[in-house]
Amino acid sequence: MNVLGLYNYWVVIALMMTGFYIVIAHGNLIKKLVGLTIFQTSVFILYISMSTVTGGSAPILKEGITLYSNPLPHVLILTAIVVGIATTALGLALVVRINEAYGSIEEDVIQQKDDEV
Amino acid sequence: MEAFILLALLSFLVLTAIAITRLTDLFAVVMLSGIYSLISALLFVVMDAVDVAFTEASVGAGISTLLMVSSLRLAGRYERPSRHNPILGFFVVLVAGSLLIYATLDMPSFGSINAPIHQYVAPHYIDDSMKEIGLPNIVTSVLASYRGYDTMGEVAVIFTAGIGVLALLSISRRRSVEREKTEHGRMHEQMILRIVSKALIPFILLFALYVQFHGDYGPGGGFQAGVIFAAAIILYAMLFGFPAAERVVNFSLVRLLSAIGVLIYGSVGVVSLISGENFLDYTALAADPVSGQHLGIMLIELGVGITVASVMMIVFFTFNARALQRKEKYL
Amino acid sequence: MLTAATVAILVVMLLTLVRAFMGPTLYDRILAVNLFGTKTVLHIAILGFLMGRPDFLDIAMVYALINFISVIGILRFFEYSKRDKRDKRERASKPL
Amino acid sequence: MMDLFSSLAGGSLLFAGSFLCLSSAVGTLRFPDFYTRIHAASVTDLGATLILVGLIFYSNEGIVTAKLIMIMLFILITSPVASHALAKSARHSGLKPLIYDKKFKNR
Repeated sequence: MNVLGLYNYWVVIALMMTGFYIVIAHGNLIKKLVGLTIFQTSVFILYISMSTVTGGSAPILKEGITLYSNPLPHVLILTAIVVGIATTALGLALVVRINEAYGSIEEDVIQQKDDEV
Repeated sequence: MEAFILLALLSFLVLTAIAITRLTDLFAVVMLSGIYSLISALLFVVMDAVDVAFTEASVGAGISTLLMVSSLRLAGRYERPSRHNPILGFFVVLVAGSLLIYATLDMPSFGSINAPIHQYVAPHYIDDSMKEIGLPNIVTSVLASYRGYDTMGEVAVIFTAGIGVLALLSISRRRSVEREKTEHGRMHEQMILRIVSKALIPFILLFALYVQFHGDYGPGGGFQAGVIFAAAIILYAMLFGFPAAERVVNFSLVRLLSAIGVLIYGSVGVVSLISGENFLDYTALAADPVSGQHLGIMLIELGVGITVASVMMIVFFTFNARALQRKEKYL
Repeated sequence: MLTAATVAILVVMLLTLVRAFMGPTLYDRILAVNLFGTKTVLHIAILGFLMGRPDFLDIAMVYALINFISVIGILRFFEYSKRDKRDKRERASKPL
Repeated sequence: MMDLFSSLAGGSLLFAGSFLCLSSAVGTLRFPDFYTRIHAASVTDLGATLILVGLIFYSNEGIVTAKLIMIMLFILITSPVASHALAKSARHSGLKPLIYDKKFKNR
C-alpha cells in the first residue's frame, strides 16, 4: 500500500465531506448550493486524478511525445462542468422563487411557515 | 516538483473549503467559491487535463460567480446561524468520510500506468484517433465523434435548464422595458472601466471564435467558446445596463438560437442516418471519411457553442429582469 | 529559476488566500480574488514551461479575461446596504 | 552565447518579478486598511509583467511568444482598471480610509 499515492483521493474525500457537511448542517439555501458545488468539484478532481499518468502529457497529440494521460475522464468531466452550471442556475432560480414565496431562504423559517398553514 | 505543486494546491483547496463553511456573509462565501474554482482549475492544469481546466476557468470561476452574486441580490446577503446542533451532522460526515477512505485503500495509486482505467478504451483513443478522426486534440475527437451521442444528451440538458430558468423566473416583457431609463446602476460613474471594457469586448468576441474553431487543434471547443462569447455580452450588459444590451442582442432571437443549436446537432445526426450510416457517424458526410469527420465535428461544435452561449445569456438576463421587476415592486 | 518562481508564486497565493479569509471588508476580499486570479495566470504560464508544453497559454488568457469580468460583476451586483449593522462594524477598517 | 544571454536575462527577470509579487503579497497582508492594501496590490501588475517578459526569453516558438505578449498586454490593461474601479466603488460606498490622527496614535 502506497500512502503517498493515495493522498489525492483522501483530499478529495475531505473536500467531498466538507461539501456534504455544508449541505446537511447549514440552513441557508444558497449556502447549500455552494456546498453542492464544492461536492461536485471534488468529484471532478477524483475523476481527473484517476486519468493522470505519471510522466504523461496532456492528451493533445504532438510529435515526440508518447505517453498521454487518459482522455476519457476529461471528456466526461468537461461536459459535467457545463451541465453542473446549468443545474446550479436552475437551483438558484428555484431559490429566488422560494424567497419570493416565503420571504426567506432559511430552511427553518420556511418549515415554520409551512407548519402554520 | 509536480507532486509538490499538487500537494500545495490541494491544501489550498481544503483551506478554502473550510473557510467557506465558517463564513456567514454570503457575498464572501461566493467570492471564496470563486477562488476555490480557480484553484481547482489550476489543479486540472497540473494533472494534464487542459480542456477541463479551460472549461472550469470560464464556467466555474466566471459564470458561476456572476450567477451566484446576481441571485444574492434577489435573496439576501446574510446567513442566519443555524439553530441545529452541528454535532450530529459532523458525526454523519465523519462516518461517511472514514468509510470512503476505507474504500480508497483498494484503489490503484495516483498516476500508475497499470491502473484498470488505462487498459480498456483509452489506448484505442490515443493510438488510433489520429488515423480515424485526424485531429490532434483527442478530447475533441472523443467528445464530438466517439461519444457524440452522449454529448448530444448533455447539450439537451443545458437547453432544458435554460427553459427551466425561463419558466421559473420569466416576467412579462412590457414591464421591464418601462424601467429602461433608471437602470444603469452604479456602473454609470465608472468611466475608465466603461471605456476600457468597450474597447476590449470585440477582442473577447474574437477570442471566443478562436477558441471555437481552434478547439480541434488545441484546448477549446464549443462549450468553452459559448461561455466566453456569453461572458462578453454579459460584460456589456453589466456596464451599459440590460436594456442597452437587449438592443444589441435581441432576446427572442437568443431564445430561438438556443433551440437552433440543439437542432443543428440533431440534424447532423439525421443527415448521417439518411446517408446510410449510424446516427452521428460523420464518415458519411463527405466522400473521404476523415474530411467527413472534420466537417461533422465542426458542425456539432458550432451547435454546442450556439446553445451554450444562448442559454448562458438567457439565464443571466432572466435573473436580472427579475431583479429589476422586484426593485419596481418594493421601492 | 522556473522552479523558484513557481514556489514564490505558491507562497504569494497562500498569502493572498489568507487575506481573502480575513477580510475584513468585502472590498478586501474582492481585491484578494483579483490578485489570486492574476497569480493563477502567472502560475499557468510558468507551469507550461515547467512541464515542457508551453502551447497551452490559451488557458492563461481565459483566466485573465474571466478574472476581469468576475471582478466587474461583483462590483456591479454588490449593493452596499447602509441599514445593515454588520456593515457598519465592518466599515471602520481596523489595523491588523 | 545567445543561449547564455537569454537564460540569464530570463532568469533575472523572473527573479525580479517573483520578488515584486512577493513584496506586494506581504504588503496586502500587512497593511492596515483597504486603500493601503490596494496600493500594495498594484505592485503585482509590474511583477506579472516582468515574469511574462522573462518567460518570453524561455520560449522558442513564435506563437508562444505572441501569446505571452498578448497575455501581458491584457494584464497591463485590465489589472489597473480593475483596481481603479474597485477603489472608486469602495470610496463611493462610504468606506473611509484609515487616518492616523492623534486619537489613533495614543491607542
